[in-house]
Amino acid sequence: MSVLVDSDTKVVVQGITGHQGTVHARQMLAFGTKVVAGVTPGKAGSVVEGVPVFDSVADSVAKTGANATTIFVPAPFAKDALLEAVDAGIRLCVIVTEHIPFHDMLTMYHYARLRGARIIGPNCPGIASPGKAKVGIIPNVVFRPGRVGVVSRSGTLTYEIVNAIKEHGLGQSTCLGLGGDPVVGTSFVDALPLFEQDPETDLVVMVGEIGGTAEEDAAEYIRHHVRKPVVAYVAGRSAPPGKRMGHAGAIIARGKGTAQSKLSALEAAGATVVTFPYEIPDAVAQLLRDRGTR
Amino acid sequence: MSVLVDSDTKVVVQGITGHQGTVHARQMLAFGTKVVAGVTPGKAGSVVEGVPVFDSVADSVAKTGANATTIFVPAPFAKDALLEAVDAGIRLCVIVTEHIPFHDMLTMYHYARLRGARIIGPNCPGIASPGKAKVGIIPNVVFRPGRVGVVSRSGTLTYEIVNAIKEHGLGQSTCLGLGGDPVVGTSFVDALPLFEQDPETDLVVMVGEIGGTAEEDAAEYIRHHVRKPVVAYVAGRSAPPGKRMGHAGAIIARGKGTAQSKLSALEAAGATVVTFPYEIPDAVAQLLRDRGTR
Amino acid sequence: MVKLTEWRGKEIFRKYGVSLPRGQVVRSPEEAERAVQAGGVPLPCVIKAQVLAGGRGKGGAVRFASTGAEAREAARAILGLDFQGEKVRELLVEEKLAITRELYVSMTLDRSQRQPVLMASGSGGVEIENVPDEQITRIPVHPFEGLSGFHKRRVIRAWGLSGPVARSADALLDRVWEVFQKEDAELVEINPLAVVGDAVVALDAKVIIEDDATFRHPQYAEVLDDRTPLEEIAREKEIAFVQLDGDIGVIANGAGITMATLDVLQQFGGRPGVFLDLGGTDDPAKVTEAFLLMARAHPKSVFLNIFGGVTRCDTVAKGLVAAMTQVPEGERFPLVARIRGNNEAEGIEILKAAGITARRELKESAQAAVAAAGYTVRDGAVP
Amino acid sequence: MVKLTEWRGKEIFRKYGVSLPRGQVVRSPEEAERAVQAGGVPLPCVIKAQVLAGGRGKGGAVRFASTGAEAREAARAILGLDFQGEKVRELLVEEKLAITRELYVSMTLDRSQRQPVLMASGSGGVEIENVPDEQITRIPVHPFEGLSGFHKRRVIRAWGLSGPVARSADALLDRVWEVFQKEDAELVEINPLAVVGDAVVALDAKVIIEDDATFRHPQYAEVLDDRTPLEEIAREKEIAFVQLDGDIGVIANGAGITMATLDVLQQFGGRPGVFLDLGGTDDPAKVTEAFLLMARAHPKSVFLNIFGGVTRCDTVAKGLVAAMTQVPEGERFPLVARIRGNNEAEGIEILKAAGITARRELKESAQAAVAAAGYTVRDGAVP
Repeated sequence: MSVLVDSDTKVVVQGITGHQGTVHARQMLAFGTKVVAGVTPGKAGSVVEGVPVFDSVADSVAKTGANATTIFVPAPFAKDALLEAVDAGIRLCVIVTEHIPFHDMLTMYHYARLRGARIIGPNCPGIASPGKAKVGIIPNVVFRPGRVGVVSRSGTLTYEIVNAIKEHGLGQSTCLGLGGDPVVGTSFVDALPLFEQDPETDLVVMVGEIGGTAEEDAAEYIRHHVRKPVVAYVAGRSAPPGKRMGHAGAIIARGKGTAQSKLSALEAAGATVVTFPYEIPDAVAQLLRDRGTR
Repeated sequence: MSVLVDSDTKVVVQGITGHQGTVHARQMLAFGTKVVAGVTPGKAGSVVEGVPVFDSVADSVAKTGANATTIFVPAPFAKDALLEAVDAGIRLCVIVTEHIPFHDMLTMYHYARLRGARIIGPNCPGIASPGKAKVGIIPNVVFRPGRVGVVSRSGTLTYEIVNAIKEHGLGQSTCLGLGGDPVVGTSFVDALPLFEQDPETDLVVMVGEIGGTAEEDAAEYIRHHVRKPVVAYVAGRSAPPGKRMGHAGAIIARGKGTAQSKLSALEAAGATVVTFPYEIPDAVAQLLRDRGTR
Repeated sequence: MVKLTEWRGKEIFRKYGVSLPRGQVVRSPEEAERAVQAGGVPLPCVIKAQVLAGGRGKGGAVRFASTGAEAREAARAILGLDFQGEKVRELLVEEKLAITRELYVSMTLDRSQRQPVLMASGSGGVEIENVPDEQITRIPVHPFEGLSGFHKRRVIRAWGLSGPVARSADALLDRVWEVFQKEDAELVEINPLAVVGDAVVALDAKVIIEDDATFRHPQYAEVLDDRTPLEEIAREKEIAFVQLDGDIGVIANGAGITMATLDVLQQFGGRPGVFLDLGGTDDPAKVTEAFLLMARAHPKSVFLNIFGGVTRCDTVAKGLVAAMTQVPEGERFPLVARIRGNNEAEGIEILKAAGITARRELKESAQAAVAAAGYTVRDGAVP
Repeated sequence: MVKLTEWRGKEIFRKYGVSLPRGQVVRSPEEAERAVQAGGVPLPCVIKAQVLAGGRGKGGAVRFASTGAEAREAARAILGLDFQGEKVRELLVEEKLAITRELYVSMTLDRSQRQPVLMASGSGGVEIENVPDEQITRIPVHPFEGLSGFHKRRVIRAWGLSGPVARSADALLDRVWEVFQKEDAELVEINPLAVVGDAVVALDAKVIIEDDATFRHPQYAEVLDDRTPLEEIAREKEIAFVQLDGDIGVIANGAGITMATLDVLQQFGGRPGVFLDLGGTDDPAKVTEAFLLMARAHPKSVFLNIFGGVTRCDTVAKGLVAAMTQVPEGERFPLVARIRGNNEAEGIEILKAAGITARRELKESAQAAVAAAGYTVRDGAVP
């Protein structure tokens, strides 16, 4: 299979009757995803975009065999929604909701881990494998099946880059948007082994941001464990220290987490580091050619 | 190796400067166990029974490579002691302390599980493998190396039975006392696979008590997964319902957990059920003979 | 296990904000009359015996009254009862509410899963054991996660509630969880939980606090429960001591070995009367105390069954010999002693010097204890 | 990120029972004098600017006084300061305690480990960045387990405390954990934590509350911090808006793409002045509002860089066209628009009808925006 999702992925949409939930249920269906159920407490029996709605995740799992979820419910209720999904036996939980307090996410992360479930996000675009399934909100138009893996902390920037890869005549195996919050369910270090082991991925594009040490941690992992070529880009070279740049994750604190520290670490780990996002497709194509000729 | 302990087991004694801690450190040493450290906050630098004392488990692990602990600290502090051991990287934690509130044990159990550590107990005699190591308080005199595994919810009754096995001319591979509290770190269902997989164990003696459903759960497990012969005894056939019999675990509530329900379940699962403890050695010997002749 | 009577459970509920009927604890017929006449408790009212046993309604321990005089008479009738072995000493006088539905809810421990479990049913007001399984919703609640919205929604759906009463039920469930956690409860049970207008109201309260947690809740250590006076003394001395129906005393060390001893005694026709678990001790004085306590229960014979571990055989022997000299004339009993294990030889020697012959085999010892109590020794074969 | 000034942090500390010097917030020299003369704050005292920046001591924003007149003069001197861009409007007047030692303690989040981390050092009273790593004890605290005795013992040992002051420190650490958890803090820092007699006292307080948790703590949503007035308006409209030093405005959708756009602009010689992240929206009115807000910041040029996902290109185009008609004469700006992604063609069409040419390439668009702001376009090569 591809990374984390494939054509056996059966998706629940938690918050399907909300505007975002409905829109993205439709988009996931259009992508070819098996969206098998929606959940909104008190709305059991309705149908949204042809998808049956249940009162609880447990009911939806019992009736449809769902094994993944996308969470669109508002931040104050997201923790409950995630715990519900995990307790119902869901093992892949994509949390699209933004503005979830990190104290809540700490509980959510460790609880999911205790129960053997994986969280992607929160505040993330989710995951998609062209031709197979999409769990999340990445626009359908950017994809084309291929052998480039993309893993990113950004949202829209990821779409831009994935699209650029497509326009360059290449395609993607799996694209995974981790979200840029301070506490994420899946980090680069968690995601890289999945791409490294995925037989359908030849090369990984990694899109980082300033703030935190996720890219430095990833560099350490790449150095020791990743044999596939990695193209790395980090946004925020020009950001002044201490200013909040939208994501809570994008704060430079105490001289750590700067673009420079991340870029140096990735370069030293053997990744091909590019300075601007529009340089990514060429770098990818070049590495694939090099690999082909070896 | 034998079950859970062997000659590489290096034991810390938490609460070594207390009376019980000192007595049992001495006994463990006499058994041949590698008791490498004691821990009592504020007593770093002392030596008890030739064993160096540290302020914290983390210090003791750093200095001695300890990988197991016995906890003798009083009940109100036992939770802290266990969390400390788990955070210090200890993976086998025998809790001898009795009267730990089960609400504390719930946290302790799930925290240990989250971190990949195993608890035996609380309120338990611990584990011993003759000729290798003892982590706990089972009297040294009852042992003799052999191939009978013993797993029990009782304390003294276990010593009695283990001793009877010895006096019958047989010996034990590993003897594991689980403790009889409502929430235990290791239950029959957790322990049976260890004995089933242990190449040094030919047969398992299981000693249960009334109360709870641990024996019924064990029967279910035995039916599906245990191929080695099991001799089962359950104490409390004569206990009146609703009366407290020392252990909080030994309460008959709502018609479940009776001796009869346990004995029937074990019998139906293929275990050799005996009525009185003094019948165990003969039953064991007989089964070993049968096995030998097959 | 600290079992609280209804009114004590409701005092805890009140502290946590659970809705309750107005009520008052009374200890005499006159007090009952004053409770309704002074207006603290509106009429009509219900008068309930404050005992721990269940089935009070069927057993005549719950009555209704519409006047002060009726309340007095009802109280008088109930205060006279000996309810399943418990003397009725306290009554709860409560307003009688206009009830729409009766529900059931409880929070307890699922030992196998090592998780608290919330149980709920739309069939309240009857013994939960008699409710069919499919009418009971069982929801495990992970201790790290606590009671979450989705748990509560499941219960409220099972109860078939919506609107304002559903919100009241949601708040009630949070309170149940809080009591369970913060008070170190083994059981929090409300049966029935009544729907009264737009709210749910706890008509009954069954709360059991864990003994072992009383170091955090010293107030519960003082609460009387169903212990006998001797059991109470034993508790203070930290000796596990339970009085049973028979007349042979058993002193052993450890719950398992004590139970096994009772089993064997019974099998040979004896009727065990006192269960005394020495536990782990190496203090002969504690053993002496245990023997003196046993003597006060007037057993026909006593079977001492020790396997020495933490509790060494010589410790027990010393304590026993000391006790024998202190037992008052009228409280002496025939003794059968079996001691094995750690320091067995020393223990046997000490007993021998005091004229007591120690035995080795459990079976023969049990038969001797049965005979010493005056029973005919039955065959030990299991029927 | 709601950064609280010292006195607000201390108000929280007081609520949780942390020991503090006696003190009072004042806003004028006269108030400062009264604070010490009325006896609320004993002399000698310390007078501290209530600003968010660090290094107040070295920067002259902390002064001492032994008389009321001195307090007034010190307050006057500090109130005049513009401290690292912050106007000093509030002062904290506090008693000066007899300090034995200065310690450091903080609780914050370790993102990589997904755990809170307790940091402690015996070297307090200096910027923690300047304390050598080996003098800092870092203790991860699992969120399920919370702060336990063994964590606290480690810190107290690192501080070298024992006896009554160790007990005071133990209690303080519990309070720090409580504030961190219950107030949804990103940071709780006490530097210095002073040893005063047998107790530890928080001489300073740095508390940062998480923005996203203000739904649980509405009181913090009102607290002023270091936002500019336009940033404050943006916050109310839920637009991510940050003012920087330059003069080119950037409107993009998503933090990553916005940062990438700034990077590219800077590389070609432009100086980004406003960062405006539309986020995910499909409401043209919100886009219009964002543009009007941008206009009020008077950028020399604006670079609109959209990749349509949740935010569709046509939505942005509609909002932009509506805004263009509403921007007041004096606030108009040259616009470079690049739109790609969902509904790209529709968006381009709408812009075209309004006379705006949309571009496709990031590089060329950035160069155009730099030129439109009047800068010389530099080579984009990285040095």
